[in-house]
Parts: sequence; C-alpha cells; structure tokens
Amino acid sequence: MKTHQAKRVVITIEAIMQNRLTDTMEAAGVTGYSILPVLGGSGRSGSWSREGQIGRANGMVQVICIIKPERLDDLLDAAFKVVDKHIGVVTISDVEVLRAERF
Amino acid sequence: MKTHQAKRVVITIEAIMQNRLTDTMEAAGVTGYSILPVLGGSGRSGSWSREGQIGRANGMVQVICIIKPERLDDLLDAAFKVVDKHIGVVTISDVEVLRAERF
Amino acid sequence: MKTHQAKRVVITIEAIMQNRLTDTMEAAGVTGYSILPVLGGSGRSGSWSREGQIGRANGMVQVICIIKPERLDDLLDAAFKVVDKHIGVVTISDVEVLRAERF
Amino acid sequence: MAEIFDLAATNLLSPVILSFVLGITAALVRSDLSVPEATAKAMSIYLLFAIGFKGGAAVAANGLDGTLVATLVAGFVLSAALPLIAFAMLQVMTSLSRIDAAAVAGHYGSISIVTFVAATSVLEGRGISSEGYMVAVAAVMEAPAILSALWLVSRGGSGRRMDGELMRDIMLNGSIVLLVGAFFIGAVTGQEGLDKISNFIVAPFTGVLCLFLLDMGLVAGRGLRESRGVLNFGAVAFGIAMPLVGAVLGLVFALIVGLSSGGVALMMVLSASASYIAVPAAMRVALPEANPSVYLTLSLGVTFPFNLTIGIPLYVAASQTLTGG
Amino acid sequence: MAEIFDLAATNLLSPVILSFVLGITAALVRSDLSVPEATAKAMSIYLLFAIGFKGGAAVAANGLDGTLVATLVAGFVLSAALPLIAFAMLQVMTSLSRIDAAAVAGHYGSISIVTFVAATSVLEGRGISSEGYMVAVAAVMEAPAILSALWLVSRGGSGRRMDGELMRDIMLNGSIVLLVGAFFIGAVTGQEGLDKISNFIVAPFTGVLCLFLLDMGLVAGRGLRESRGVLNFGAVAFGIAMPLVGAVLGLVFALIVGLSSGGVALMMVLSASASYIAVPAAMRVALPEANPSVYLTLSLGVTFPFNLTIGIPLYVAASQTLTGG
Amino acid sequence: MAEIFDLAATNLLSPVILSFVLGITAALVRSDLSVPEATAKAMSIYLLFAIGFKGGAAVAANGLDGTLVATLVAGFVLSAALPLIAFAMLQVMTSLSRIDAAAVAGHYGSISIVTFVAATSVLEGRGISSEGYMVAVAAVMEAPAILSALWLVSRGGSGRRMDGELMRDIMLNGSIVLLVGAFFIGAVTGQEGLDKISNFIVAPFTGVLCLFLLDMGLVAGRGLRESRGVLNFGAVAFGIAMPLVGAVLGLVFALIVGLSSGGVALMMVLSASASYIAVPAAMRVALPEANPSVYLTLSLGVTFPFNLTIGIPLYVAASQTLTGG
Ligand SMILES: Nc1ncnc2c1ncn2[C@@H]1O[C@H](COP(=O)(O)O)[C@@H](O)[C@H]1O
Ligand SMILES: Nc1ncnc2c1ncn2[C@@H]1O[C@H](COP(=O)(O)O)[C@@H](O)[C@H]1O
Ligand SMILES: Nc1ncnc2c1ncn2[C@@H]1O[C@H](COP(=O)(O)O)[C@@H](O)[C@H]1O
Ligand code: NA
Ligand code: NA
Ligand code: NA
Repeated sequence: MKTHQAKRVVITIEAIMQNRLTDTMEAAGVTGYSILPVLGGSGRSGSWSREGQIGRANGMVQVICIIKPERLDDLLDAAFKVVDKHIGVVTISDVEVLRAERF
Repeated sequence: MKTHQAKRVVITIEAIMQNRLTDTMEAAGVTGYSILPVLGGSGRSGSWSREGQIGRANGMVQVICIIKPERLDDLLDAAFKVVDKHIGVVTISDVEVLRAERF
Repeated sequence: MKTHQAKRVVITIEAIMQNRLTDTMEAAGVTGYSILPVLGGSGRSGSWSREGQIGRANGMVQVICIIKPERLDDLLDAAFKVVDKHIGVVTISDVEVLRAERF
Repeated sequence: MAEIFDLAATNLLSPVILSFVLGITAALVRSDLSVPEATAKAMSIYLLFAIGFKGGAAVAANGLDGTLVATLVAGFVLSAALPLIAFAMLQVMTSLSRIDAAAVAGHYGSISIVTFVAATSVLEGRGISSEGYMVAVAAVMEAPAILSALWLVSRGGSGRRMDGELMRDIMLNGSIVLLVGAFFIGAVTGQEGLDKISNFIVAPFTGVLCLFLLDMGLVAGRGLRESRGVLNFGAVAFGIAMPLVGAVLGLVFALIVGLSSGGVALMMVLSASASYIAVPAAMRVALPEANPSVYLTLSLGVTFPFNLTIGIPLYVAASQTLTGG
Repeated sequence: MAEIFDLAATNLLSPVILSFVLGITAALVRSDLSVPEATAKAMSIYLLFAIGFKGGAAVAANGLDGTLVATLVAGFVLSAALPLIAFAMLQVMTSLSRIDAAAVAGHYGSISIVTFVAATSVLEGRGISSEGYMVAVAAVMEAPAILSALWLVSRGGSGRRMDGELMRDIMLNGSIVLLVGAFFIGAVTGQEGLDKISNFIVAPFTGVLCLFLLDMGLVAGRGLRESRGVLNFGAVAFGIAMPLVGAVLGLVFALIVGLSSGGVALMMVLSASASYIAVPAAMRVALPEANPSVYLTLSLGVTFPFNLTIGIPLYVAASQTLTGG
Repeated sequence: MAEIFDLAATNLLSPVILSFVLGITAALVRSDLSVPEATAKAMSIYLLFAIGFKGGAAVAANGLDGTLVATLVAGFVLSAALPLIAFAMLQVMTSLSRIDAAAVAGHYGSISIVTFVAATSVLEGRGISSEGYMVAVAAVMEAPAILSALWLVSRGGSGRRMDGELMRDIMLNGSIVLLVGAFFIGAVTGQEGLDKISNFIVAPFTGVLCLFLLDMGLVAGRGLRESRGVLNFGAVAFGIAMPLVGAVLGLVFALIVGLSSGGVALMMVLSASASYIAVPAAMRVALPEANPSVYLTLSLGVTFPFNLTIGIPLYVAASQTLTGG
C-alpha cells in the first residue's frame, strides 16, 4: 500500500494553554491535529494527577500533529512561541502516512 | 536488553467505526491492539470536542497496533477497507519491542 | 530549530501496576514521564474495556517516557522488573526533542 | 391567543428553558464552562430511565386502552413518511446536495427524546395527563426515518448503505434499549415499584433536566459558533418550518387515533422534533459523505431551541383547543 | 415454603433486580448501551458512603451490644476459612490449575458489597431491622480471604507473593476506607447527622441502586459474552454451590453469636457473596498467572446474579425461620 | 466564648467537615480512594448552580435592599486590596520570591466558593438568614485580585502579563458564568422556580457537599503529601494569619455597609478564603514562573482546612456578637 513520509509532532503542554497553542498553530496554517488526554505524570516540577481535580490549573494534554516534512519548521516555530516559558515537552518523529492527500 | 523490530500503526478513526475496524482487523488475524481516547481535534471537516456530548456521532479514537513487519500489509489492507470512505488518519512508524514473543 | 536525539519508551501496563512501575522507574533515576489512559484493547488474554467498570483489576495505562539514549538501558531494566510476569507491551522508538535541557 | 402567549411566557421563564439559554449564551461568549462527557451521559441515562419507568408505571396504573396499537402504528408511519416531506421541502428551500438533504430529512422523521421530556414536564406543570405509552411511541419513532433517508439516497443511484450490522446498531442503540427496558420495568413493577424509587426518578427530575439542558445549550452554542456560515437562510427557515409541518401531521394522526389532550400534544412534539443522537450516528456510518455540521446544526442549533421555547407551548395550546382538553 | 416463593417473586419483580436483568440483556444482545466509568465509580462511592453512614448512625442510635466483637471475629474467621473450603471444592468439581483455584477461592472468602447493599434494601422493604455494625463486619471480611488464597498458593511451592506494599494496598483500598470512614462519620454524628443528609443518602438510595445494577448487569453480560467457553459445567456448579455452603456457614456462626434475624441474613449474604473489586485487584498483582476471566466470570457472571435473584430471598427466609424473627 | 467553642465543636462534628477529614486522611495514608475528575466537576457544577439559584430566588423573595450596590463595591475593593496586604505580609513572614509572593497574594484577594457554600450551610443549620445577593458579591470578588497580583509583579519590572484573551478567560471563567447565570435564573423565576427544582437543589444539597468535601480532602491531602517541604513555618503561619486579617477587613466593610448578621459572616468568609480554581489557572497562564505547589498548597492545604474547621465558626460567632444578630 502506498505511503508518504511525514512528521509526527507531539506537544505535551499544560491543559490551560491548549487553546492558545492551537490558535497559534492555526494562525501558522496548521489545521490538522488531535488532542489526547493525559492522566498524570511527573517531571522536574513534581508529579501530578487529574483525579478528583476540578480546577484547570494542573494537568496536561498531548497535541498530536501529523504534518508534511516541509511544514515542520512553521509548526515548531509556532509551538515554540507558546511552549517557551511554559511547561511542555515537544517531540518529533518520522512516520509514514496512508492517504497523504487527506492531510 | 534484546529488542525486536516491529511496526507501530496508529489509526485515528471515528468512534462510531471502532468496532467495525477492530472486527475487520481481527478477521485479518490482527488480535493485539489498544484503544486510546481522543478528546478533540481539528481537520478539514472543522474542529470538534467530546465535552458535554452524549451522542456517538462525533469524536474519534486511536487504535494502536504493534505488529510484526511481515504482517503490516494485512493490517493496512484491513484498515483501509474501513477507513476508506470515513474520516481517519493512518500512520506507520518503526519501533523496537521488548519481549517480542508476547505479541 | 535545534533538536536533540532521544528515545521514546511506551510501556502499556495494567493500571494496577502503574504505581509499582513508576516507583521502580524513579528509583532508577527516571523522573520524567506521562500517563495516558487506555480505553480498551485486545490481546492474547482476550479483549477488555473500561466502560462501566469500578474495579481496578482490568484496564491498562500507557506510561510514556522521553529519555536520553544513554539512560535507556537503566529504564528498560527497571521496567522489565515490573513488567516481567505481568501483562504489558514495551516499545522504543527514536524521537527528536526540542529544548533538551528541560528533560 | 392571549393564553398561548401566557403559556409561552411561563414556559420561557421556567428554570428549564433559562438553563438552556444560559448554556447557549456561555458557549457563544466563549466561556470555558463545560460539562464532562461522563456527566452528560449520566444525566441522559437518568432521564431515559426515569421517563421510561414513569411511562410504564402509568400504563400499569391506567391499563392499556385500545388506542395503543393504533398510536404505535401512527408513530411508525409518521417517522417513515416525514423524511419524504422534509426531503421535498429541502430541495425547494435549500441548495443542499441530494445526500445532505436525505441525511437532514432522516433527522426530522426521527425524534428528540429531550424535547419529549421537556414537553412532559410542561404538561405536568400544567396538570395535563397523557398516555403513559407515549414513551413507547417515542421509541418506535426513532428508527424508521433512518430507513427512509437511506432509501432516498439509494433511489438517487448510489448503492445500498444498509447492512445487518447497521440495522442492529440502530434497533439496539442504547437510548432505545434503556427507554424501552425502563418502560417494561415500570409496567411490571407498577405503582409499588414507582413508590420505591420515586424519590430518585420523580422528585429531582426537573432539576436534573435543568442541568442537562444547560449542557445541551453549551453543545448547541459551540456547534453554532463552529459552523457559522454552514447554514444559509433557506436552511434555517426549513429548521423552523419543518417542525410546524411535523406538528400538524402529528396532530392529524393523533386526533384520528383519538388520544387525550396530553397525548395529542406529545405526538405533535415527537413529530416536530429532530433527532440528534440516533440518526447522526447512523448517518456517520451509512452516509459518511453527508456533512455532519449541516444536520447537527439544524437539528440541535435551530429546531431544538425552536421547539423548546416556542414549539412546545404552541403544540400544547393547539392540542388543548382542538381536543377541548 | 410458599412464603419463600412469594419473597423470591417480590424480589425478582423489584425495580432493582429488573434493572440488573435489563443490563445483562442489553449486553447479551450487543446493544451499545453503556455507563461511563466515571459514573459507575460515582455511584459506587455514593453507595459505599450511604451504606457506611447509615450503619454508623444505626450504631449511634441503638448503642453497641455485646455481640459486636464476636461478630467481627466471626467475620474474620469466615473470610479466612471459606477459601480453604472453596479450594477443596474446586479441586473436586473442576480441573482448574492450583493457582487458578486458589485465586477463585480467595474471591469467595471475601465479600461483594453491592450484594450486601441489595440485601439491606430487601430487609428494609420487608421492615426487618439489622445490626448497624454489619457494615463494619463487611469491611473486616474483605481482606483475610486474600491472605488465605496466597497461602494456598505458597503451600503449593511457589514463593511468597505478599509484600508490604500489597498488604497496604489491600488494607487501605478505597472501598474499605470509604465504608469504614463513612461508618465512623455516621457513628459520630448520629441521628442529627443523618437528618442533615438523609435526603441525599436515604431518599434516592434505591433509585441509585437500580442504575448501579443496570451497570453491573452490563459489565456482567459483557464478561459472559467475552468469556464464553471459559467456564465448564463444574465451574458453574461451583459458582452456585459455594454461596450456599458459605451461607450455611455464615448462618451457623451468626446463630452462635446471637445476631438478630436481619443480622443473621446479612451474615449469610456476606459469606455467600464473592468479591469482584478488592480481590481481583489483589490477584492481578500477586498472582498474575491466574486467569482473570475465570474468577471474574464466576464471581460477577454466576454467583452475583444467583445471590441477587435467588440467594438473598432464600437467606432472608432461612434466617427468619430459624431465628423466629 | 463558651458559645464559640460549642459552635466550633458542632461544626467540627458535622458530616460535612468529617467527610473532608476522611478525604485528607485517606490521602495521607496513601489509600487509593479517589473520585473521578468528571464526578468532581459534576458536583462542582451542581453546587454552583444550586447556590447561585438559591441566592437569586432569595433576592426575588426579599427584594433588593439598598445595600446591594454598596456591598458589590465593597467586595470589589476588598478583592483588589487584600493582595497588597497579603504581599506585604509575605515579604515579612516568608522568603518567597517576588513572583511567588505576588501569585500567592492574588489567591487571598479572590475567594473560595466551596468555603462560601460550607458557610451558608452552617448559617442555615443555625437558622441565620443572609442577603441572597452575597453570591453575586462572591462572583465580583473572583477577578480583581488577579489584576492586583499582576500589577504587583509588573511594578517589580517584568513586562505586562495581561492580555485581552487572559482578561476574557478570567471574567468568563466557567464558575463565574455558572454562578451568575444561576443567580439570574433564580432571580427571574423566583419562589415558583425554586419550588420546581428544590427537590434537586435544596433537599440533597448538604449530602452532595459531603462527597464534594471528601474529594477536596483527597486532593488537598495528595497535595500536602507531594509538596512536603515546600512550605516552611513562615508560609504556614501566613496561611493562617492571612484569613484572619481578611476576615477582620471583611467585617469592617460589612459593618459599614450595614449587612445583616448572616451577610457579615459571609463577607468575612469571602475575604478570609483563598481561591483554588480561578486564580491558580490565571497564574499558570500569566506567571508560569511562579511555583504552583506554593500557592496551591497554601490555599488548599492550609487556609481552606483552617477556614472550614476553625474560621467559619469564628466568623459566625464574631458577626453575631457584633451585629447583635
Ligand atoms: N521525559 C519526559 N517524558 C514524558 N513526559 C514528560 C517528561 N518530562 C516531563 N513530562 C511531562 O511534562 C510534565 C511537566 O514536566 P516538568 O516541566 O519537567 O515538570 C510532567 O509532569 C510530565 O507529564
Ligand atoms: N494532520 C493531522 N494530525 C493529527 N490529527 C489529525 C490530522 N488531520 C486530521 N486529524 C484528526 O482527524 C479528525 C478528522 O480529520 P478531517 O477528516 O481532516 O476533518 C480531526 O478532527 C483530527 O482529530
Ligand atoms: N500488539 C499489540 N498492540 C497494541 N496493544 C497491544 C498489543 N498486544 C497487547 N496489547 C495491549 O495489551 C493488552 C494485554 O495484552 P495480552 O497480554 O496479549 O492480552 C491488550 O488488551 C492490549 O490493550
Ligand atoms: Na420528528
Ligand atoms: Na464470601
Ligand atoms: Na479572600
């Protein structure tokens, strides 16, 4: 089955920053992404969990974006603006995609 | 620690199609997979979120499948049958697995 | 944008073993990880779903860990101790990370 | 006439409607107010269980009168026929593609259970009783419209979309099973069963309905915001005209069958309301090319608020005038 | 005898049982009806809090009679001893491996709190009172069975599976902490406390129990569907014989201790019921080789429905006959 | 004095407080007891809707007296001014960085709605009435403190952190919208509206509050465990001194405005309480460098339990003594 090269960018970011990140991404022309929930985790600023929480102040989400390699830098620049001062991990990996015409 | 080459296939698909996809995958001999929830996202058909929804008509899930490289094409053929006319993104990447005898 | 090589380790493990795994990882010096919920899945021991469940006895989570390549073996050793007799899939893949100083 | 306005005003200023307005407003001003998906589903399970059970218990109390079968048949026919009318209207009033028009049409043959629930709560508030088996009629009206919609598409040349699995999905979808199941439990356990759990399914009912409508308002408002521009004037006009057409047809059938004043009103509500759970799900499976923003926005963003605010009091008033009830 | 059938029929036709039947039916016909995980957990928190609190308030009202300690000891002994009997029965009746048999045995020494809750609701419905501290007995009976099960395995040669962390997990698992904590709050705040929150923990209780059992039915039905073929005739027979054996032992201990008619019935229910929360979780940690479909299907798919439908009325009738209550 | 102790004891031994204690204990002993996020959010939606609605209905019943505007202004001023006092105290009592101190200060100008809810439930329990519009005052006090905190930081040289989007986020955050919206619905539908849903928003209220506080205890206990060592003696002392300072200021303003005895107590509670929803979220956006464990632990782990157990009875007693109410 024919596949196409693409990049998979995963941005783990505070939930409270999600809209700011996706707005910035959309402004940079990135419109395809999915949001995954994160239940908890641990890092330099300690560990956390969403259990029983009502506030939005802690907790993270993963914004996952499959993107053409040539568009990667636009996305990273946009993401960096938002993630910069904020807690967050950004990873990039190679993937192949089926039906590249769809994204 | 000894690892083995494998493929990681991620199929982001409408929740409503999940059972049809996994049935087709099982019919093609793929029995190992995990389902991850997706909270929301954006694509050519606009953006969506599961918040407050009761219907099953919008919302997607990720079906993740770690599979031996030689079985990849069977899986993709099976997935393609279901994903074809439906909204969905299919990505493939290389991974190494521990304890390959278990899958 | 400058990126750094790293490994992405995904450990799909029974929810009930999550704390034992992360304790062991922390004892091995791995402090950065995120936990993703898994809704359901299928494997050699049949298929499962979290729907309507109140017990903790079935259901899995994904522990995702971005780690410097040189620390990979420590992590895998630690993970293996816990995963060994238990249900679980461990995959490793290459990723690039932004802001490596943060992890 | 004055009475209709009075009824409309009472309805508009009830906590139930105002909660919906609060939800829609919060979404439109982009507040981050939101109800978790699990909570929304829990409330819908509660409402379906309660309404089904109460219907069953009412049947146990009053016995089945001879109109039951006739009413079920009427519901079936209405559900199957309304999409054809809707489709014709859509082809005149809008420029939707054949597939989009068929998908929309399917929604208007089927029903919205929360509109039905809101109507029963208005009837109760005014002390108007109705046939307990109307919830069974609601269940019967969920599915036939879907078949009509798919038939409309297949007539247009594209191959058949219905398979056994989809059929099973539609007939056994969670809402139908819960509604019908609770109806049977209510019918079997009767007044004694109702007494045991009325502190749960009767006393707090209207309050839960408020929070549920708050959530519906949030979802509807978000949908309206997202899909600005999806609907043109013709489509919106259809979203308001079609419930009126449906209500009139429901009225005619209900009068022929000979329902009570409350029953007539509920039959009008069922015919006037548009599905936003069962039919959208079926359409995603069977007609993936149809644009969901069109049918969801029409059903949840236009017709649902219309019925909730203006439609219900109108249908109740009409049925009272015409049945003399 | 006629009375037993009568009681059984009343029980079977209650909204509570019929809701369970609805759930199991929906799952077996593969309806997509489902209760969100968060909602199921919320209901279980509610039930544990309510049942614990009411038990504590009852103790505050009636004072502690001298049988408390004896009953707790009896519960402890039963929980520890029942797995040994179960294990022996399993080795005769089934061909389960030593480890699977030990894991199953552990479930039958421990208890199912929802079976207990359903029984209290039957007792209440029949106006039979019981010792408030029976919820404390329930809490005491959760854990000892797990130790017995692990001892059965270690006797078979495989090294010890119990460590401090697992011990803490078992003793401080959420259900036990919530049940015991609510019991203390009820005991401390007494009738006054109960008055403050009875509109929450008493009035809607039976209704919530209905929806909770609907969910239990869905989960049990899904489990039965998934694990078709896991259980052979011998295993199913064990799943029905063992609760009867447990109930008889519970009866003997309860009569020796001198409990009231309601207390005897509850002790029988506790002994007869099989865990499906605490023990499965402990087994996944300590005995990962044991097959979860075996113990979950037996506990939730066979013994739980048996107790709910036939067991409880039987135990209540037996205790009433024998205590003259 | 004896009366204060009596009141404190009654308060401490209420199901509401003991549920919080149960939660905090369960978390500290590392039980796995937990409330799902969706359930916690559902309960907070319920409480906000109920308290807002009841406030609005009370206003509809009693009419607006002339003190409304004065009270709103007083609330606004207190919210804006308290952070300045808190900031000064923090610089004397702790070695927190300027940014951390400003972030903490913002929390103490704003309010904790659940502390407010707990206080109204204490007042009700003692039959003390209060101005219905105090919930509107609570809403007004949420945001100004955030602006003060950011001003404190910008004065220290770092550029401005406030932008239009953040401002909108703060003003239209879900809690404020729901509280104010429900208040309006209550005010518009009045006693009639309240009658329709009082079985939902009044009868089970205290019980839901118990479970909500159980969850708050779990979250607070987990926070305390995680952040052991984050707070030194000075910070903890601040967490207890600051609510007292706030309460005194609230008392002065409330007496000047001329509130009733209950209103004075609530104004003290609002001033004494520290935000743990709106302000932490705003701080993560505007001051990401500030350490969340410091402000969350102080607000939720120190000041909230203090107010809940000791503060509220103290403020009620003080207001009763001083207003002669
Ligand atoms: N190395 C890592 N791998 C995966 N997730 C991480 C990693 N480091 C941080 N995270 C996630 O990001 C959150 C914040 O990290 P930190 O800023 O280091 O406290 C953590 O709580 C985790 O959820
Ligand atoms: N490039 C992408 N990266 C990640 N997720 C995507 C991407 N494109 C689409 N999706 C997901 O698939 C859904 C449907 O996409 P679409 O068919 O383009 O509207 C979106 O709402 C996203 O959740
Ligand atoms: N090949 C696979 N790919 C993805 N997830 C898997 C795979 N195999 C197993 N899993 C997950 O691990 C769980 C237990 O697997 P097993 O031990 O094979 O029953 C399954 O239910 C899935 O959630
Ligand atoms: Na209709
Ligand atoms: Na037992
Ligand atoms: Na304050």
